[in-house]
Amino acid sequence: MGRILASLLAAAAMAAVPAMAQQPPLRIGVPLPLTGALAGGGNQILWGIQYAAGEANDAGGLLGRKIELVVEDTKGEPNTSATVAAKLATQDKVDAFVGGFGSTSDYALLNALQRFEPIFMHAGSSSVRLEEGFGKHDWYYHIYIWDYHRQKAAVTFFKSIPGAKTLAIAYEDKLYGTDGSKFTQQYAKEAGLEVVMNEPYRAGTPDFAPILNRVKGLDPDILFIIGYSGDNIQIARQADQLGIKPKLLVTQGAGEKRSDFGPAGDNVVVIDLWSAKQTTPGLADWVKKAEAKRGGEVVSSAVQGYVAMRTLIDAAKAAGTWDRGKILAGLASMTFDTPYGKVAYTASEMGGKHQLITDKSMIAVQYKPDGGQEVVWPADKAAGKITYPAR
Amino acid sequence: MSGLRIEGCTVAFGGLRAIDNVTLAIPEGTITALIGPNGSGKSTFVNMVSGQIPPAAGRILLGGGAITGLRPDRIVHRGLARTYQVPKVPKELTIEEVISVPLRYARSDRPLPPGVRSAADLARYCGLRPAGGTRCGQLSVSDLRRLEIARALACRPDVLLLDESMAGLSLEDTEQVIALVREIHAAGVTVLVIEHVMRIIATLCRHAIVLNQGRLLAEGEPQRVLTDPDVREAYLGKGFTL
Amino acid sequence: MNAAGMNILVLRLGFYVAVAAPFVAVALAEHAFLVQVAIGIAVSAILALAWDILSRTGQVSLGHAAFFGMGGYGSALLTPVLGPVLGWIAGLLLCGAVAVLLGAVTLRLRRLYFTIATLSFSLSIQVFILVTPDLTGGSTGIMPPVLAGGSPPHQLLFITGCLVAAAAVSDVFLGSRFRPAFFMIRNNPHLAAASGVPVTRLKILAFAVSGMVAGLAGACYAGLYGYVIPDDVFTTNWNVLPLAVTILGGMDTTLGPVVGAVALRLLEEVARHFVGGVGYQVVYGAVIILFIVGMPAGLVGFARGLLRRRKATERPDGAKARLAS
Amino acid sequence: MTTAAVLQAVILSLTVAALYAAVAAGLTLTVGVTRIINFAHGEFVMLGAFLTYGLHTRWGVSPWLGMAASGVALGLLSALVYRLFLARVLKQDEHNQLLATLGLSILLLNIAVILWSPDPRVMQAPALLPPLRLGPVTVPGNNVAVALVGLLLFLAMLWIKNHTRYGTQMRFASDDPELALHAGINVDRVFELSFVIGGAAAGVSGGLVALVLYVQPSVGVDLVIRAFAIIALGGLGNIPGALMGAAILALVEGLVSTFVPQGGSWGFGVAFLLLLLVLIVRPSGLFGKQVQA
Amino acid sequence: MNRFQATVERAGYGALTVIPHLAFEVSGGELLVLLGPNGAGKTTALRALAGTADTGRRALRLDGQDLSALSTWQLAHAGLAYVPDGARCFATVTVEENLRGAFEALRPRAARAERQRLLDGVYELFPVLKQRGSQLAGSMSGGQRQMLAIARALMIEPKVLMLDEPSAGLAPKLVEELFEALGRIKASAGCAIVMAEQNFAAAMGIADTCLVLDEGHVALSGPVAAVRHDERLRVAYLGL
Repeated sequence: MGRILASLLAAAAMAAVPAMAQQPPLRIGVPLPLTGALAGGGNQILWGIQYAAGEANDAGGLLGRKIELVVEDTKGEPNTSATVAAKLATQDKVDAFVGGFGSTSDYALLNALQRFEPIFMHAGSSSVRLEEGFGKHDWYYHIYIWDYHRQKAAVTFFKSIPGAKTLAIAYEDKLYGTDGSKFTQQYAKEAGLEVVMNEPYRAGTPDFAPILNRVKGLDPDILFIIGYSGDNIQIARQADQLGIKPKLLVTQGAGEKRSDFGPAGDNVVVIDLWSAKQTTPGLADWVKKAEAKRGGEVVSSAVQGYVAMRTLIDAAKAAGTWDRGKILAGLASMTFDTPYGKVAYTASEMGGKHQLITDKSMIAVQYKPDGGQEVVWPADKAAGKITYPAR
Repeated sequence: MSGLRIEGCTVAFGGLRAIDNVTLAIPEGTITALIGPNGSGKSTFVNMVSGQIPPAAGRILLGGGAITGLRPDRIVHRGLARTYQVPKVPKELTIEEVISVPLRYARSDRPLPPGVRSAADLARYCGLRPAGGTRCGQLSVSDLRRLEIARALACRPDVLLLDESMAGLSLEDTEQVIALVREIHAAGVTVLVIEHVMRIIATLCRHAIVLNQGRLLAEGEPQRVLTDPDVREAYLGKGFTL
Repeated sequence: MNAAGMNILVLRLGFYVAVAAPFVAVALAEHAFLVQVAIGIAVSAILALAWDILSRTGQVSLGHAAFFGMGGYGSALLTPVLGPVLGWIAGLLLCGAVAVLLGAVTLRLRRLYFTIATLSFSLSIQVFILVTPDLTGGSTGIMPPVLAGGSPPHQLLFITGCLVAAAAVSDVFLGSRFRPAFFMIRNNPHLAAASGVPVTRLKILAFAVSGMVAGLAGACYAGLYGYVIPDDVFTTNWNVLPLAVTILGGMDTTLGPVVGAVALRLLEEVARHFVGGVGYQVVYGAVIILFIVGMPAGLVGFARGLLRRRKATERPDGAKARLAS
Repeated sequence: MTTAAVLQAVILSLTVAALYAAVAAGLTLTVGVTRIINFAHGEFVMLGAFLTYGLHTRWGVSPWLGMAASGVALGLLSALVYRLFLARVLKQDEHNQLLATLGLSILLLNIAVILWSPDPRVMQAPALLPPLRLGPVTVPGNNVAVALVGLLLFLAMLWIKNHTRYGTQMRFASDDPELALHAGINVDRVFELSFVIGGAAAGVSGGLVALVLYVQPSVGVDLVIRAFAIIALGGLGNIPGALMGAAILALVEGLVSTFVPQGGSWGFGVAFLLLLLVLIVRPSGLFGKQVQA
Repeated sequence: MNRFQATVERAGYGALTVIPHLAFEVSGGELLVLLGPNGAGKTTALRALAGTADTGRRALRLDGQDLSALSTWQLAHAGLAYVPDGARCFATVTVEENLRGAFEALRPRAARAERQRLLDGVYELFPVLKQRGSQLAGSMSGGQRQMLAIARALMIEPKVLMLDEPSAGLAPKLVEELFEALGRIKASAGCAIVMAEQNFAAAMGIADTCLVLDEGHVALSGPVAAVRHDERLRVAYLGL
């Protein structure tokens, strides 16, 4: 039975090919850091974009045309990004851009693209300098949150925990962590949380004992880590091994998986844009399919890429033809059904005109001792209650 | 002005005294030979005088002024130049370029040898053919020796130390270098020749200094020094007579 | 000036025109992609020239990112205070001053120790930026004034001018005043000192000039896109790049670093085009290894060797000279 | 700060020192004999980490065994690398050697990215040893294992160099290569051997990285730079010196990070500033033979 | 036994030919001394034989076996020990390790007793080395290092021992001791010895045959007794 179905599907796909072949493919430029320090996130986003494009192509293409991704490595480096931007815009003459990750390289990328005014679906990067620089353009759509959204959400979540009054922050000492720490402190102050520690660490350091040692003495209600996935895992693991368990360890999702943490992850909370476990209608089906395709867990950053591509596809479908003006109008006005739920591009605080995910979409996931995970905040997306204190 | 004077100088490597309390004088306007068996401290002596290894004790006077402890390039400026026995010159440079270095950097008001104006002239003066931009990597050992002499002359020295400039050269080459040294001397340069080949010393020098085990063993006319029993013993071993 | 000097001057100017011409052509054609590639090449070439000037005195640095970054940060931070011209000059002087200091304290270091010391310097100076947010913007970076109003072709023209300037500086140090003395210092410092060369002073001079030229490259780079974080300029990439560019192009020449920068970037773009994805970096690494084994003297050295060999077969006396060596 | 806090910081830093030392162990032997700074050593460590991780995750092979297997595998890879191209590069200038190993490093790192993606992953292995209680401080079991294996690696390098006939030949070959030839030693083979042993040690230390750190293609980059600092601090080729160097580096980084405000950022830079200062005062490292001026 | 025949053609450095042609033969229990002032080409001749001169062709036969194609390190395995000039030994290694390592390099699997026998032999010859066994070779005096250099060569039980200026830089008393030891080696070890030497008297005392080099050419050769009083020796040597 299954085999018959498969061959039918294959035949359908074959039939679809000539239809698509009649028209030139839609070329989508995908500039992402695939090598270098940002390669981890870049490759996750790429998968999401590829998955969305694949979905559309399997279903007969977009507007009867096959979607062709022109993937270029920016290395997360400004000059390479600008070069890639120029190549995609002038050589490949792509119809739209989906991608971008890494704040300064994306700044250079957008800087170089400005005069072409392409449709740009920005999947990564949260530096407000990008919002200030390019958010005002009507061709610029930003999916991922801006720094302040994430930190505002984090603080709102902290406030929701009964009894949590003191906060210790450890952040990686480069752009991401430093900006994150700055905004967190600001919002924490407004919310009346006491910040008892605010310490940087070097990304990739093998040793977090110094920070954990300080935490041990301070015994804060929350230890909040703003850093990359490897360091998040390493801190949780070292805290577990050294027996320095804070009342609650909170990290910001950076692409890590529950399974990476092992038992050290028990009761760790991850603030993220998205979780496969959030109670969004229809999500379970999507996750099942995506995970089958991925051959493993689908992480939040992959969804960024997926949604960036998907909203473009939906807007183009609604427009019915590949018309820049119509598509941009659709993007600005439509509500999209995404793994995040029903969302729309709206204006954001520091000048951005089209922002998809804000602090309101964000969630907190708690890793359960049984190896699973559960959304614990906000209440409308939560499947369970937070375990606090965690020790 | 009184040539080169060494007063009570000592150079030690670890426990070994390569130069051991040596006092001697090289009078102005002479060609003096410095001889001694292998390991007697001749090369250390040259390195000491030229400032490469400053003495642990003692004084070195050049033309009446102390040069002890000065940097090697300063000593060159004061008017003392030396050659190296096995010169390691940059093989990518041409003969002219090598000679041009001291011409430019060794500040001296002494004149160059008569008729010499440029690096190329100086090369020819020392028996080299600088034409065609020959690189040092292509030179034979005898030409490298001449180049060393030319380079040292380009420092426009008052006192020139020649460290085994003739060792390993053919008879003909040796004769030419001897003639060159004579010419340099005639132009008013005080020369100290470190040499093994006694025949050369006997024909070239009026004065010889013998080092052995880092100490001054004998001093005087070459003929007399070479027949000195102590010198013979140092060279040939005990109880041996020729 | 005599006739020979005149000839040399004309030759040099011709050389600079030849170097600048392709860059200018790309800028005038306003080919967006090639303009960006050319900008990247020119910046690499300037940095590589800086590295080569220092290496001519035998000092193999693995820390030029420090000067690259300082040039970028210095010019960016000083321009608002002093204006563009003075700001850049002051930024470069800062690089020179720091280079003099580093040169002075690393004089005694030999070979690998020197290399590791320069690497250490670049790693600690990066941290200096991170921990002085009030002075330098810290890890959140700076927004330097953009060069040439942000027009890439104009930026390219300006950077080409800087490249010609760097090439001219490199040529000064390949001229009769410095080249023989530098090579002598590298090959045999004792011989140099015995020729009256102030070895210490020249080594530090080379360091200062090298630091300033590297700073120039950094200033150009920082002025391109308007936003720079320490990670963009103070990273190992900029420590390694000048070494790779210069060795592949050919050391001890002005042409070598320029050729090397072109070759390396083209290699990368070609590999990117044909291999794509992540695999092109593998090709890139493999080609570097093959180059080192096959052309240890770099492209320019290899070409010279070919020319010389041909000359030698044409002239019997030349052949003899080779045989003798 | 209390004595207990200082003690805790010191002890924990020393366990980190053991990891650094393990990574530096092979490098210091290779550098001591061949004078080649092998940038790809970091990638050898990374490959060892992936191998240990893969063996454990896929087939449940004990990390102890995984480490040993990594050692053997990386030793073989080193032999291949040496014969294919390093032997030729040895005869070239030092900057060419630097670039050659850098090229190898780029190559291996990106092959790993292709094979395994750039994501970090963690080996979920039960602690190899029980935790060690030292007064108020508890050292996690895996850190004890790292300290133990790290120390063993060092002792092994020291033993190989000082108490085996190959070690004697290595010392002969690095002391005076020409005289070593006259003594009947195949110097080229000895260089290869030292490179292979260095590679094997890198493989084993990669297993340790998998044990206490995450496994990622870029994991070797920072580690190898620290390893350079360590061997320079101790004096190139001086094995006990490198052990001291590792301790000093880890202690400076650890103590600055623990007790100086914002120290997490300072630590790394201060450690390298210290190295620079040490080299200025002692141009051949703390324990290296000082060269004649 | 241990009949060693050697020929060197056009040996030198770079473009310079130091030794145009040189041939000699020497048998076990015999000592051949290459005499001549510095620069005469003694060192070059020996280096060419050992395979470490820049240029030159060599032909070596030991008991009829052709060793010409062997590389430097293989020569040692064939029984040719070479002691270069300058009392070179492995300076950063202890005296005993210098000796032990030299033995093990050639006979890695030999019994410990065998090594001990040889060690005892060289210690008997140079008792000072036994006292200094655990000292770093580089920290010893020139004379002691020279003894060590020779002892190191003896540890391979050479069939042919080539020495380059063993007396250079040594005090007369030490030279006397050293040569006395060489005499004993010659008598007891049964190896053929080729020695370049500047020190006449001492060398003549133990040498059997003698070859006088003057600027690369053989000025004089023959049994010591015959050469000893030859006027040409004086010319070659002192130029007088």
